[in-house]
This record gives sequence, structure tokens and C-alpha cells, in this order.
Amino acid sequence: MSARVQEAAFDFQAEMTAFQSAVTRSGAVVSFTGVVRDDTGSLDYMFIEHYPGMTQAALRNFADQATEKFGLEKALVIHRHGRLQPGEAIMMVATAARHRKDAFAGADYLMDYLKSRAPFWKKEVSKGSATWVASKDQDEAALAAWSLESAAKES
Amino acid sequence: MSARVQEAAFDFQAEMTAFQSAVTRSGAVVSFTGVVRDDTGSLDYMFIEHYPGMTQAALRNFADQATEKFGLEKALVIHRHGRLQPGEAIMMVATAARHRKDAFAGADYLMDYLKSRAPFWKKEVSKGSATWVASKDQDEAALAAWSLESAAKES
Amino acid sequence: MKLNILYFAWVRERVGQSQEAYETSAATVADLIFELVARDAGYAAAFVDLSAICVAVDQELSDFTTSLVDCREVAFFPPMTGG
Amino acid sequence: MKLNILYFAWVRERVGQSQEAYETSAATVADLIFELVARDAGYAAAFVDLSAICVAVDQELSDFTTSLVDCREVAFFPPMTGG
Repeated sequence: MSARVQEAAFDFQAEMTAFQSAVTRSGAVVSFTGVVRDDTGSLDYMFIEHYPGMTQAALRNFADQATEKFGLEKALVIHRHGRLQPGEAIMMVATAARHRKDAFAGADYLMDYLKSRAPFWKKEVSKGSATWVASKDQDEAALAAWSLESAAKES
Repeated sequence: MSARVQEAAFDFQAEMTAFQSAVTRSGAVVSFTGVVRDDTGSLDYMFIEHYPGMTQAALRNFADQATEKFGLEKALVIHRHGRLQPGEAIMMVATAARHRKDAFAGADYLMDYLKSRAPFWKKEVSKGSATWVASKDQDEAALAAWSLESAAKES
Repeated sequence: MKLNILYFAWVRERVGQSQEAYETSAATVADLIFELVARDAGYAAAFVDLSAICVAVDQELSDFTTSLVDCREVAFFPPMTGG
Repeated sequence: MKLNILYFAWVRERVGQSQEAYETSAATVADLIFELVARDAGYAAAFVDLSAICVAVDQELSDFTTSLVDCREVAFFPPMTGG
């Protein structure tokens, strides 16, 4: 279960090649890639600040949680920080499981955690004005839904 | 929205490079890869039969449905037929959407369709004995759940 | 009318061929199946459990009540197991 | 006790620094915040809306009632927006 925080771009293709070649028992591999969007056409760049002492451990912790919860054979999280141009990949997640539903759910769950529990903050810089991206209530709601699901299964 | 049926292996890395480079509006890209599993350690190979006149149109149709239902910017389906060794990729799906939940749901939905509505049949060949893989009730249930979800949203 | 009938997976194996041209006046898929099972033991074995048989009429997933009027191709196969 | 306090994103911008060593006898995170907001307008602006403030104590996500006993590092920041 590996997790990496880095400023440099990552090579999605090389990461997936390594990930898939290390998978032996899984019939299902899911990947997610988050890309810097420029909805208004005016974004100069995105700046991602993070909490260096905490991010690596947090990512590893989320990957371990997802691995246990969904019985994943393998999970990978890579998240960048620093300055990113529109179109650049911000982060990626990959999961491998015997069954496809677990691989999908594991990746989705990891994303929900990253969105609202990993210590990263995004700032959008456009024509000299800079705005911190607001967190979304729907991200919190998405995360809460996993707890409800667990509670329902246990009852 | 592209769909391909082929006997030859596909290059996941090259497919994803092409897919991602054609994406312009989407912040979220999801991929799924299905791999031949050998749970018992005795599988010689898997043989996938298909209905040539129908598969290409069926795959394209599923990709178009998923695109519309989840507002995807782009969707890709590749499915192989013929003889496959354990560890080889059987098929892949990729989706791109503005928001991650749509990209995940689109890929998951496509997989549910492929599992029980696309004209492919798998045969496992082990030590000279050949067994057609039985369809799973849970695949039908997974597909039915999407209709229930749509009905719930409309009501 | 003359139909092209296709068989896949274990339906193909039991029938003993992958396709055939077949002259029939069957009005529906169900009528066609009744004609086929009367032909020989292979067809009877292929269609012994109709809950395990799927059908496509002119390459569209259909059911046993589907009309064969103007149809050119019928395919029989077990539940699909792609993905 | 001497704490290392870290600030991130707009909390950092309003406070005007990214970290500081700070001597305090605050028993909880809430006590610490009350001390900080009394220091100057930058801190007051950073903590004006406590519903928008998250805290990590020794790099674990915590809340305002968390004890600072034996704590070495406290970090304040807005809701996280990774992914």
C-alpha cells in the first residue's frame, strides 16, 4: 500500500505499468486521475499547499484503511503539491481487487477521503487574483455516506 | 465515444495516453481493467467467444448510454476475444467527466452492462477440461440497481 | 421465410454447428424454438432449460415473444459473461 | 510549555506567518485559540469564523476540545481541498 507526496509530475503510464505488474491475485484494477480544470478559460495556474509532516502519513493511512475495508490486494496514492498548469494531473489513485465492485468502491472511498481529510489546499491564480478553493459540502456528505453504509451493514 | 472488439492484446498505457490527451473539459478520469484470474492455479487459458455482428454495436451503444446518463466528456471500451492467458487483460473501460462521482459511476455502469448485456462468453480450459463460466445473479442485480436508482431520482 | 440462425457457447456445442440457413414459417421466437427442438436430440439438449437461453433477433436482444416478421437473423446463446 | 504552531492556506495568510514557537499554558485547543485571537488583528481575522477552522494536534486531525497536554505541534488550517 504505497502513498507518495511530491512536487514533480508523475508518469501515470509508468505508475500503472508497475502497479499492474505487481498485482497477482486481482481480476479488477481501477485508476482515478484528477486533472487541473480551467472552467472559465482564465486560470493561470493552481497552487497546492500541503502540511509536509502530515501528508505522507495521512495518505498512507487512508490507503491502509481502504485496503482493509474493501479487501484490496494493492492500493496506490500519489498527490502533488506546488504550482500546476491547467491540464496537468494533480493526483492519482489505483486499486486492485478480486472483484470489480471492491476495486471501484476502494478507489471512490480513497477519493472521498483525499478530498476532505488529507492536508492539501488549492489556490487558483488568475490574472493576478488568487482564490483559495472552498471545500464542498458534498465532499463531506460523500464521506459521511460511507459511515452510514458501514452502520447499515453492521446492524 | 469509441468501442473496439479485437483479438489482439491492447496497450493500456498507450490507450490511456491517447484518451487523456483528447480530454479537455474533464477534471476526473477513471479506468477499469479486467484481468484473467487463475484462482485455483490450474487454469491453462481462457477462451472468449463473441457474436461478431453484434458486439461492436452493443459496446458502442453502452458507451453512448453511459455518456448521456452521466454527462461524460468521453468514454472508451475495448474488449478482447479469443484465447487469453492468466494475467492477460481481457478488457478495459475509461471515462472522463467534470466531476469524479460521474466518472466513477459511468465506468461502473459500463462494467455492469458489459458483464450481462454484451455478447461475450467465457470458457475456462484447465488440464483438458473446459467449462463455460456461469453468469452471476449478482451481475443482473447490479444492473437492475441502476434502473431503481433512475426511478428513485425521477419520482 | 429463410432465416440465418446462429448459436454461441454451449448452445452451439449442443446443437453441433455455429450457424445454419433455415426455412420456417414460425411467427415468433417461441414458435421457432418448438420447431427446432423437434428436429433432433442435439437441439432438444440445447433448449432443455429455456431459463438459460437468451435470444437476439437481427442482432438486438429480444425475448421469446418477439415476432419474426421481416427478420433475417436469429441468435441463441446462454446468459452473457463478458467484462 | 513551548508549542510549535503551524498555519496553512488563508489562515497562514491572515496570521502573517507559516509557523512560530509559542509559550503557553493553554489546556485545550480552544484555550489556545482564545489566547491567539487576543494577540492582534491578524489572528482575530484568521479565527473570526471558527466553523471554517480545522486543527491537527501532533499531526492528527483533532477538534477544539482536544487536550494540549504533552503536545508539541498544533496546526490550524481551513477545510482541506485535496484530490
